[in-house]
Amino acid sequence: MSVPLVRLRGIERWFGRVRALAGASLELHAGEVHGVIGSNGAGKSTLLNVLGGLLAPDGGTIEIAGAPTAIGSPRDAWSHGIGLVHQHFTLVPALTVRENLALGLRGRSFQEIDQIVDVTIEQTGLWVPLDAPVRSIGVGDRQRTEILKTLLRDPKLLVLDEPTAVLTPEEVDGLFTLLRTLAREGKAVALVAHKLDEVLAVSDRLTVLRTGETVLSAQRSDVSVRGLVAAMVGDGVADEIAVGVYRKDRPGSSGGAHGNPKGDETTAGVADAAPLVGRVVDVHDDALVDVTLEVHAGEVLGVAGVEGNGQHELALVLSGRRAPIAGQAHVPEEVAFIPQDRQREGLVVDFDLTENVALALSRLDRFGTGALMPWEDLEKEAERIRTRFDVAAPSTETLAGALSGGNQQRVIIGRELALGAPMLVAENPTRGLDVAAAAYVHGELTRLASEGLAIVLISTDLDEVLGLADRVVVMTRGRAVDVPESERSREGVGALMLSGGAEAT
Amino acid sequence: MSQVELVLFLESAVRLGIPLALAAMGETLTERSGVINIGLEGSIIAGALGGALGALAFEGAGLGIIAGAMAGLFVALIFAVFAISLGADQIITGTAVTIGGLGMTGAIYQAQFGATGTELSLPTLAPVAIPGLSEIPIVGTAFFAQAPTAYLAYVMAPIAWYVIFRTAWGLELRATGEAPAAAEAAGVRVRRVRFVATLFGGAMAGIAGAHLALAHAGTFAENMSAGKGFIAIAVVVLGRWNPVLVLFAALFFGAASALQFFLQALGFDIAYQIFLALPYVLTLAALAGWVGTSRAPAALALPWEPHR
Amino acid sequence: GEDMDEPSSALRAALLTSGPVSDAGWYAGAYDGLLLIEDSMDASVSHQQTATPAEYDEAFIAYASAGYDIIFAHGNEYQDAAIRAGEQFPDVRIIVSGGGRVSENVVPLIFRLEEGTYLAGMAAAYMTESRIVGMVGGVAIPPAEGAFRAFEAGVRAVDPGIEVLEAFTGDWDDVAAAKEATVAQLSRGADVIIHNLDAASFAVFQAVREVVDDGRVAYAIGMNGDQNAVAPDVILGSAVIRIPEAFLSTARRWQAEGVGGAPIYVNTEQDVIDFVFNPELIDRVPAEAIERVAVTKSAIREGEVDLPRVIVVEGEVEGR
Amino acid sequence: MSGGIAPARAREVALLGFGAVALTLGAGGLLLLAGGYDPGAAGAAMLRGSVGSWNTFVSITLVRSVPLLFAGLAVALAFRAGVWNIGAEGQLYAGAIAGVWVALTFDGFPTLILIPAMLAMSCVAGAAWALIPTLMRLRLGIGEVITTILMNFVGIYTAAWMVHGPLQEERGIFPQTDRIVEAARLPSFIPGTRLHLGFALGLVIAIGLAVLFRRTRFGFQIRAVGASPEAAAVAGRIEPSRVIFITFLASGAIAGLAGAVEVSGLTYALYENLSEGWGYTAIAVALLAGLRPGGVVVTAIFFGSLRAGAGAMQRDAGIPSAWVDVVEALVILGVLGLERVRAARIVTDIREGDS
Ligand SMILES: Nc1ncnc2c1ncn2[C@@H]1O[C@H](COP(=O)(O)OP(=O)(O)OP(=O)(O)O)[C@@H](O)[C@H]1O
Ligand SMILES: Nc1ncnc2c1ncn2[C@@H]1O[C@H](COP(=O)(O)OP(=O)(O)OP(=O)(O)O)[C@@H](O)[C@H]1O
Ligand SMILES: [Mg+2]
Ligand SMILES: [Mg+2]
Repeated sequence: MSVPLVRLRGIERWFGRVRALAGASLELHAGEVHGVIGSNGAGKSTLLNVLGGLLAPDGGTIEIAGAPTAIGSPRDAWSHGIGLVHQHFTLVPALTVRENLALGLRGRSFQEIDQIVDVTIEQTGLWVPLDAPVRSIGVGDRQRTEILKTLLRDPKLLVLDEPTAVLTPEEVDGLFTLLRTLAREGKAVALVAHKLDEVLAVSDRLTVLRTGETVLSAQRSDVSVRGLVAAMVGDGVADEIAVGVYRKDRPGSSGGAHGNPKGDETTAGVADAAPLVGRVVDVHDDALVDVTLEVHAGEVLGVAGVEGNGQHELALVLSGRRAPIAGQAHVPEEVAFIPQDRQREGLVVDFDLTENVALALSRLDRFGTGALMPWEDLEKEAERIRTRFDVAAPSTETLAGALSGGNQQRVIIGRELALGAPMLVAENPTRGLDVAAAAYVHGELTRLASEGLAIVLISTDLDEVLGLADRVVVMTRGRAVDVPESERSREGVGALMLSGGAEAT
Repeated sequence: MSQVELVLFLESAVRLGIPLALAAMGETLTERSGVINIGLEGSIIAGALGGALGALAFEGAGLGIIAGAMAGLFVALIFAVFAISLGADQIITGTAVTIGGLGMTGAIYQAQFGATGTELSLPTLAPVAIPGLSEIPIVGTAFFAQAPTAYLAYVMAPIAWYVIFRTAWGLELRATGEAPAAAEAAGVRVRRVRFVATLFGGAMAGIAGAHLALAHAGTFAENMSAGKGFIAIAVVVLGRWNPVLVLFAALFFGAASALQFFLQALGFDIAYQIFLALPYVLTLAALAGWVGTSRAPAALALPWEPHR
Repeated sequence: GEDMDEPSSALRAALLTSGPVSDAGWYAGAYDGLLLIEDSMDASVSHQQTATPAEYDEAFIAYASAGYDIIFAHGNEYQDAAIRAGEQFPDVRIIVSGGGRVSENVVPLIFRLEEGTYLAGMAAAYMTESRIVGMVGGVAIPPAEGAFRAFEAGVRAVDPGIEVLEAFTGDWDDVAAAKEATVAQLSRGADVIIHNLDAASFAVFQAVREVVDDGRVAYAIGMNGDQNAVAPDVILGSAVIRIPEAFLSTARRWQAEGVGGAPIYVNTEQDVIDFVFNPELIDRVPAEAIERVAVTKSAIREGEVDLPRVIVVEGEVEGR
Repeated sequence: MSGGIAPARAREVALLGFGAVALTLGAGGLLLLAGGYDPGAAGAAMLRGSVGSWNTFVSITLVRSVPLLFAGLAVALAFRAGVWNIGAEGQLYAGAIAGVWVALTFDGFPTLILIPAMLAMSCVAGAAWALIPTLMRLRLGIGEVITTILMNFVGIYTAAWMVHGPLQEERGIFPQTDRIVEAARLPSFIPGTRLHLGFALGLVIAIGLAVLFRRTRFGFQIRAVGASPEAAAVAGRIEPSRVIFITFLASGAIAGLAGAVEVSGLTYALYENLSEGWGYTAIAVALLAGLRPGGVVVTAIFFGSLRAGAGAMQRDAGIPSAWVDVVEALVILGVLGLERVRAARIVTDIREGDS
């Protein structure tokens, strides 16, 4: 085979006492899409960041077109034609999309840049609101901006770290078509994603990382799903459980038009009879128009919709975090909440795990009501969550900011579930989780609903909503539209999402 | 106020506002890069002494201004080495640089002119009236019969605005001040941008100091910067990190200060300390009435370490 | 004070100031006085600049316990700390310039500056054409107040109808403020300006010079030192305090007869306070004015002029 | 200060830090030599005047550190909540005015009533001085950095006005207040020294704040709001504006105490130049301490010893005040350099200790 465009060998990287990479390797060829997979915390982002010049490796070699090379900074990476789209956004919130795109395209006039931007958007179909400040746009637009920003520089190697997590299925399809086109044009593409079906659909070759090591690297045609999962999870034998979990609970993958994991016993009628837990009536807010909703004990209310149609505002109102401008919101005093932006609203990145657990749990009566913080108890609780949710952190004293994206999410979920609230509002709860973890969360949601918790599942992942929800509403332009039983399919909901809720009541 | 008095008042306002405008304009760029230079006071006083010594050595106020800029830049260089290269806390570094700047200028002045000082008479930077503009009624002489450094401030405001908001470097500057990690990922050399912006701010503060010595007072005295570095930092905020607004904010502060002397000269029988507090109270009031405030650069005062 | 082990026979003198001695004025005069004592009396000397009241006690204690004989504390702000230190160290003598409190070993040294500014006021009254004169000060401390009140009285003694403007900048060193305060008075029509500033005084002369260059007739009056040579083109004369001489004579007196228990006054009588016309401009001064100033000076020396005096020292009736 | 240096850069920073320390020391020595002074004598005087003897240390250095201790704690408290209170200077003056007013007005009361009343009133005044910036931030969204700076100037001139006007000493001559009565003066803390009880009070507040941050719910809320107001609000259901309101005023109150304690413990009267920018130095004190109350005690004493040593350099080594300021600045820069070396060392140690 030809000399790989990029070859990483024996890459090591430490963070304090954490060994994030323990001799990982990766070969990327021109003309190929290369899927990089692994559990949360396996070291995928770290490896790609080494490639992108953001992190210096502590050991190992990097070869570019066969020549040993040191990548000392993002600029260096660029000079070698390596373009990296990060897992966590690296956009400047205060600048407009256009300005973010122009940043780094040095030596060109703004007119020229505008031209290149227009052409590239036309070619790639990555539509973005060019003149909006990044601060004001949704995560989908941000993701597209990131990708566009990287493509503008015409990289030889395009590296994408979990770009699909925040895109709609249609957008994912579009992106994959684009990646295939780029590969056909002779570029090398590396892609991290947690949804195996997505990765398998687009990749020519796959690499699996586990605890910082490359455990498998093979052609797409040579591997099976089972083999990949086994490599990721790492039980020498083919891990039936993992594959089983993946198959059974992966919503939408069971193929049913409206797959309902709870089978026939849960019907809309039963849900109506169950006690009402939360209710919003005629709510108006910044991005909400006359929303009326009810949530009952024991049901999962799915809220589908394209990012930025008022879901986040609805989540804030339903979780009691915000009083609506008009209308009434009757919600329980305590509502568990898994917010959209985990690094901003879910966690304090400069706090350790105990402190992040304490952030929510210390207001519970079981942690006392006095003026003092019961640190010992909270510490124990944090430890419990760390073990129970398999958070990859050396101890509860690890700073949340040092966790991998998926592990941050685990901490939040663990904490919020520990609140023991009668209602849970979750926004994209499995975004960024690996297969096993996502399956675990889905299982938890189902179990909790069956135990009587009222759950509002807000997700841009239609499969997730359709797979888990008892009832579905679609958010479009601030309105909530009920999805009738008959329309509960990808096509039906998709149509409602686009119709703009004209017939909403 | 009669018309003559109004003119005199405006002249005074512009004279008092110009050094603030010069220093604040530089600091605007510095802060846009995410660096707050509390050591500005040190650069101003260094600029005043540098300007004085330069004007004496080269026998000309114009070269004195350049010497002042150099002196201000040198002080900012010390600040930058610690606060940017070393990643030390900006506020502490700035505090040290201010103390050191005030001390060092005093020491040099005493070494040069004797322990008990001299009443230094410096070549002055005379006002230049701009034909035409200076004849505009009321505001003409106030704005257009000033020292050349005033015109520098007028010209710098739109240029700085253009650089910040309309050039590639300005884009890098703003990105650096808002989200250094993102800027670095996009290939911006964050620490270099910060260095350049900080040195520029120091040079402008140096010019402000040289203006005080050469265009305003015609002398140098220890501690003559009298807290203008801190006021300039407040002016930057009042001007919302926008060089054009900063110019107006500086002139506003100059006007508030001029008012204090005017009211005293008019013989108002009020404790003078109340007049002295006036500019600050007026600025507070202006801020409160200044609807829709803007934010500071998000990474202001945060040291930046490349993620490596 | 490097030589701590020097035999105790030599005089050891210390000076405290709350501003830099490089001001070519009030503090510079005190520092020159210290050096004069060093030279003339073969004394060993030391100086400390203090910034806050917290440092006053500390400095007194440090000097007293290091064996200094006499401490010149150059400003009324030291008076309370001086009394405290005096009680703790009975052997030391503390001279407080402009101080208001007396004890056995704490002695106020009162500069009768008003005798000089009264004369300056008279001169100003003769020179003003607009019949408006101005006073620009730093901080309104008693010597400044006293000097200004006497200047006013001097002006009025010649012409009660003359308007006298007053401004304080709040800062002895802020040259920009001093300049603008002067400009404001000049633009109100004042044409003779006296100052009471330190380092910032030059800005007053500069402002006057600028209107003179514009064709107006205006004068400045110097203060503290003889500033006539500083801006010979605009300074009409200077109200002078000869601080070094006052310090030296005080130190001599301490050595000869001891000081204590009573304030020391220095004034025109000892030639410590004076008003001197600027020889460069004296031909512009009407003979009558020169004559009147000279006559009044001797009358003041004789104690025949009723000057507005700020009674500084506690319990003082009317001292000189 | 920022702890987040990555290992690869740690060595570079450590080297730079050592370079900075060497450079500042060398520069200090050379500058003094060039100015015609003896660097050895200067250093010796500095040490002798700050830590030369137990009595020097207690009576001068610790006494000097008291206002920095209070103001530093005030700043640390505010900064922990993400409140950039640059206004300790003005709040200090407000506290001093209020304290001295109580002492002069209620001069017949016994110590046990008078001193607590003075201190309480100074807290109220300091908090009141912080109230305008607080409301401007919470109601109008105006950043507190500029408003607190402006309030400093207003505070300084208000104190100046007080001692020339309403609170001027009885005879109306000197710009100061009358001396406060014995009953209003803080007793000595360590007998035989000049150290007054204000220092002990400062220590108590430091311990109180340490307990607050470590152990209490409200302290935790302060830290959460300071670290991330969004997460505090959404995940913690904390009302950031409430926490900010209380913390800002409490910070003002502690800064106010700095003024009253200085008057009641040391100067016994209010003067115009009571503080030489302690409110600003306090920011350096708090930041150098990493915003930790315990650390503030140490750094306040460090800055106190710098100022104490500065006085001795003038008196004993004959070095003029301006030069002393240069040395002081260099020492601060040197300490910053060392601090960076330490931070870098921690990063490398962790790695090398474990691999
Ligand atoms: N800045 C950091 N400081 C400390 N530890 C870190 C840091 N970044 C990553 N780590 C640790 O390194 C390991 C690998 O993290 P990395 O982000 O590469 O995982 P990942 O495979 O991308 O996971 P995910 O799928 O959750 O994004 C994790 O254990 C993580 O906690
Ligand atoms: N049991 C605990 N579990 C988790 N975090 C804790 C616990 N106890 C204390 N902490 C945290 O330890 C840190 C110490 O708090 P802080 O920095 O205020 O200490 P300090 O009192 O200032 O320290 P010092 O006295 O050394 O200056 C805080 O982050 C606090 O939340
Ligand atoms: Mg990752
Ligand atoms: Mg992830």
